[in-house]
Amino acid sequence: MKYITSINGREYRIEIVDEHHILIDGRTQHVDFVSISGQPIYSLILDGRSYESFVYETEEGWQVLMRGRQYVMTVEDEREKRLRMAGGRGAAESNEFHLKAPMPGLVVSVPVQEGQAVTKGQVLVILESMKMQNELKSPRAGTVVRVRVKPGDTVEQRQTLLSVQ
Amino acid sequence: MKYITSINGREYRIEIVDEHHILIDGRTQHVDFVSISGQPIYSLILDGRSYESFVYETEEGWQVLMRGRQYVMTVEDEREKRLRMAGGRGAAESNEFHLKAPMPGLVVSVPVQEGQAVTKGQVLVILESMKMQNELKSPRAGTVVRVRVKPGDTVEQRQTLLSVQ
Amino acid sequence: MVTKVLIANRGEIAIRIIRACRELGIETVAVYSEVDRQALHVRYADKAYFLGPAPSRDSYLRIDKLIDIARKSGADAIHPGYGFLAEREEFAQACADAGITFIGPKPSAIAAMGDKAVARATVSKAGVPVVPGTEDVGNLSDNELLAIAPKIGFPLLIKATAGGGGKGMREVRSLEEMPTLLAAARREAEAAFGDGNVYLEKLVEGARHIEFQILADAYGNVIHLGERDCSLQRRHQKLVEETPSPIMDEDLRQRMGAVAVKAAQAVEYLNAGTIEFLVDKDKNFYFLEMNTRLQVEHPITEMVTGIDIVKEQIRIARGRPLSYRQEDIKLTGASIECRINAEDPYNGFLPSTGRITQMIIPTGPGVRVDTGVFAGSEITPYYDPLIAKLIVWGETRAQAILRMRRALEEYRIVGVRTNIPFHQSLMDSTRFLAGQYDTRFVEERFAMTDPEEDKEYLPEIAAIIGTLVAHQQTQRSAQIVRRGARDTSNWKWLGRWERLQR
Amino acid sequence: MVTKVLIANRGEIAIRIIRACRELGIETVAVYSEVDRQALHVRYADKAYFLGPAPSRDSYLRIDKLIDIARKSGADAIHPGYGFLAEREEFAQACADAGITFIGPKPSAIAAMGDKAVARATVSKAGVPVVPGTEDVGNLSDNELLAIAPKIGFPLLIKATAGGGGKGMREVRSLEEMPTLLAAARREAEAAFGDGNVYLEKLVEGARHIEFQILADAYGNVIHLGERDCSLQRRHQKLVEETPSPIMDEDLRQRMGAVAVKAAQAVEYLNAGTIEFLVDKDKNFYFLEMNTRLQVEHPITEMVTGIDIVKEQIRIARGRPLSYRQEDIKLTGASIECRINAEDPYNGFLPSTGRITQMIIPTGPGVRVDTGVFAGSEITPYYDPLIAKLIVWGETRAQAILRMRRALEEYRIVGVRTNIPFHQSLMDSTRFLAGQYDTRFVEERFAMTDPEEDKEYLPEIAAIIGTLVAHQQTQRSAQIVRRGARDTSNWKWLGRWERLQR
Repeated sequence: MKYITSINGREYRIEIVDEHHILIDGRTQHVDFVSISGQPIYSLILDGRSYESFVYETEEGWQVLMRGRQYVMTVEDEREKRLRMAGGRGAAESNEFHLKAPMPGLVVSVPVQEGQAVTKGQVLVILESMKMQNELKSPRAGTVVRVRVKPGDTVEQRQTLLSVQ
Repeated sequence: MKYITSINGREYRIEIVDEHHILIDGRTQHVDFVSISGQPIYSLILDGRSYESFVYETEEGWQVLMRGRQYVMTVEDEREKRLRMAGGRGAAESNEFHLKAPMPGLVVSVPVQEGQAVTKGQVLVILESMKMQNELKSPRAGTVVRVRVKPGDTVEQRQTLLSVQ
Repeated sequence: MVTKVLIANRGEIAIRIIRACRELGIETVAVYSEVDRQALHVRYADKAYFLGPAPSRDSYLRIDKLIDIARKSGADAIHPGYGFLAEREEFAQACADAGITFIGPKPSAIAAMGDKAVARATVSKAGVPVVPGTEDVGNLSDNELLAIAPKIGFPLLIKATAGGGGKGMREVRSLEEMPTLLAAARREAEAAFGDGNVYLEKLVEGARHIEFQILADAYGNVIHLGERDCSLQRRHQKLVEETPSPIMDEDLRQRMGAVAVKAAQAVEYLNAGTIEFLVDKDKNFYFLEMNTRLQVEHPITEMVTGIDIVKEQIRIARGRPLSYRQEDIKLTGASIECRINAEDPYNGFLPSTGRITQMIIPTGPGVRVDTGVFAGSEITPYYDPLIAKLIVWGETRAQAILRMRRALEEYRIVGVRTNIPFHQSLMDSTRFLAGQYDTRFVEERFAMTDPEEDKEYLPEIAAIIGTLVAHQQTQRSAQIVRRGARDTSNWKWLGRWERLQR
Repeated sequence: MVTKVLIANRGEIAIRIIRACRELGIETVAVYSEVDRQALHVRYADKAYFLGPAPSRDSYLRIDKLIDIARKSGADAIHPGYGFLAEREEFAQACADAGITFIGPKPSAIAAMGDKAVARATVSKAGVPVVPGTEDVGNLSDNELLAIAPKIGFPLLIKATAGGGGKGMREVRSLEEMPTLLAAARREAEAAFGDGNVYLEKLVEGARHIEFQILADAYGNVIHLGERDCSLQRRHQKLVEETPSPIMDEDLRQRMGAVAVKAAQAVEYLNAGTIEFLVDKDKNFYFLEMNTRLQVEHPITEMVTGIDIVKEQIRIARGRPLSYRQEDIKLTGASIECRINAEDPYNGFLPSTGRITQMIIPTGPGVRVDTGVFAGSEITPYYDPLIAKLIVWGETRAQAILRMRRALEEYRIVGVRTNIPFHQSLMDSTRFLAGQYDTRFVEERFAMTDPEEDKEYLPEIAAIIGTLVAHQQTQRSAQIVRRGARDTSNWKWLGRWERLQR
């Protein structure tokens, strides 16, 4: 199976040859890759070097946390990439962003309103949790739609608070 | 449900009244009893006192390990006890004892042979495991039957090595 | 007599206190809220009593219930830990009224020092230098504060009178933004401490936050155990503490220590306490506040002095004289503490909740971990995000840093995100290595390590790992699809698989 | 130069060495057998190489493969840990031949001290007192040994020439039983060390086993770091070690320390080593043997001296002079180590294998745990049963014991049985508290706590817990039976339930 993996705009072409071999950018490497006790911690021994990392799947892509550094990447196989390229990039970006509560908490304030234009990084909701007031920010510019909460509401983890179009 | 629980010949009559109450030897006590994270560790809060123990089910009965002390007990409900009493104690004791390997290992020697009479505590098999030679002893007096291993054999955990009648 | 101690707290500090009691042969009584039934402090204590629902004000802040449980359980003393009721005069008074020893200072000292404004006035009278601010009164109205603010000058800080730990604190750059910030600070203070009073204080720029640990017995003996540098903060929450402070010299230590002792004496202080100072670039120091309780960061002082501060607290509460004189206190080596919080440094330090499914804590020489969680613990949104304190000791500061690096790298916590990567970045930063930081460093000048300058930046390895995990998931999904062939829609199965992965 | 160290070991000691290297900025290379792929030492090292199948002689004892991996990985030094190849002259020689620094003594010193019989002859010549025995030769035949035995006198010990840790050791009470015991000892020695040679030694009754830690550099400096009392043994396996020894006084320490240094000098010793003595009731002491490697119990010395012995080993191997002179060594407080083994003290100390499903290790002030296992680790029958070392420090011996008690009580290991209950019983025994024990105490005069004399004997509580668990199981089985109603045989379902419980 061949994959194209992108980190910060740099692409790595990685082919899984068999259980113990991969081709990366044309070079063959010996890999020994296991998940530790079935947890999302992975140990990789690559040509004798030992690496361990946490791997999380998120809406933004795969997050690999290794030696204190976090790498965010997309992994696509060739078919997926062709499909995406055919569909065009614009389509994906025009999707709505749904702001979800990262943890249960109390809505302290909602400093935006429906129809308001917001910039990337602008605070959308202030949520109190763990005795702290946490600012939830917009990951991109857009227009606020469907505000579903108001100050004083108690929300569950992953509950959608509002959307940005 | 009413139980008769015996430790070292002493009987405790314990009735489970509901999720939070038991009757022990006629006294009502408030219990809060949980297994920690689904493991065989149990936390008991009994009238405000906090106890924690490991509980194992073995062929000899339940083992409760608490504050470094191990208690071995049988727990029977009233029906089971009546059945056992009707059947008589003798029947249970005449059962064969099957010596099983407590861990994988190498049989170093079998200092008994079939038909030989053995006393309680007599060494039946010497098994090497974890770089140590471990003496497996007879839990009671009887006669050796069906010796299934010989020196040099590699055995799996729980494999039956021989029986005592 | 102190023979049975009720610990009016939870988490790592409750366990810390249970340990001290157990090593002194004293019985312990734990209390717990609905979500803490399986918590370690409940499991490690001799007795345990249910307090109430998860929110603090229904459980760990319920003075009536705590006193009631102390009576019922036969506890003759209460240790408040830090946070919750630790600095509430009425709690200490309620203990006294019930004939229960409060392991801490007298209510009068808590009152004098607990109200930060009164505290500043008190020590100022005793000749201790203070930061300019509304040190005389702590219950001014918004209008009064707005009137005084320009006289103090901007930037200034709004701080909770009853507070600590940065809760109810706001920085004000101009009069215009002050009303909004005042309201926010009062609201947060009210929620955290049940007291919305605030005061103002001049913001000393480029300052270091340096505190002195104090021990005082009932016989008028007061000693200090040296300093802790707590300048590494984010949103006024301490993140890393170290001792000795990189800016300290023996002369400054003696002078600040003497002032700290004087401040404690000004309120006839009893038991363990901490005098916090701001130190400016010219090593002028100002009294900031006194914490009339055990500090989160007390272990680093224990590491360099060999003194068990919690045991010493209990001895003092028993009416014994201090085990040490000032000249017995020798500081050996260096110690650092990293506060491990359930928050994601790669996502704006947002708190992270969930169940810890696996945990490997670093151990070995010179490493101490104070924690209240284990694999199976649920991190809830009800309490603060501190899940562990990682403390190291080294013969020198450099060795302590190297040891901290290896300990951070060894730490594995699965199930919630933690700020361990932040600490790893910090331990690698040249400013930290050089000891050159102030209280604004983390927020204003620190960034997670820049990949370009980082020998540990390994994107190709990360790409391989991410690809292998994605590949494994695809393979497994395909298997499930094959197994579920009778289902007409493969996508449903994929959806289910993804849910299983959560 | 030592810039990359291959650790020719596994388990807690491999991790201990990785930690020292990491704190010195040195790269590490781990090796692993088939069953150790997920072991912590593999995960914590910078590099990791597969050795071979699980049995030691196919993996951790393969000198050829180790040297090969050192070359391939670019390692310029090898640390052997303890056990396995740590005291094999040919391994040190193979390293030297390959131009790799062996972190330990020279092959000649290993040869001189590693052959216990030669060692005794060597130090005896230097004026060090030895226990009577066949100290001159270690490769005598059975007939020769049977002829010499009566001259030494019974009881005596058969000991493995290449050995240590009680392997290949047998106690002989009469000439009649000696041939059988000789055969057993040789067989065990052959299996453990690949060398069936044995020697004889008079059994000193009522003896204490006291050893001195030695450090020696390449410039002729030799110092000792005080003693460790290792008398608490079972089947010649150390279980608990402490320092200072309860029988030690400063005069005896100086005399024994001087003799220990002399013994090390007799073989031009380099690096860390340990001189073991037997001390009889009148405080006469006899050289027993020298361990030419790091000891399992080295941490207790680190706790009271503040010296990191493994780092010191690496410095010495780098050709640096010792960081300390004898007069710098100060012993502060007391330290105890309990070896946590996967064996069941309630079932004849039989080893226990299986997967660890949960683990909570004790932490907090004065507690150190050196371990190589975590929740998820498989304890296999291939290696020794030591899964962790629990080490505590206290200002006094009494405080160390109290701390050890609380740490043992906190420790939770689920999935395998451990000897923690044994240690708990021992820490409660009056003989241990009084410091009155000898090398036979555990086997001959110690019993797990007698319930009748035990304030912690709580059979009623145990009965309640056992009953509640049995009740829960019955309830759940009944539910499964109901759910499985379509099945004609309920018993099948019960059987399945029980299997699920395993």
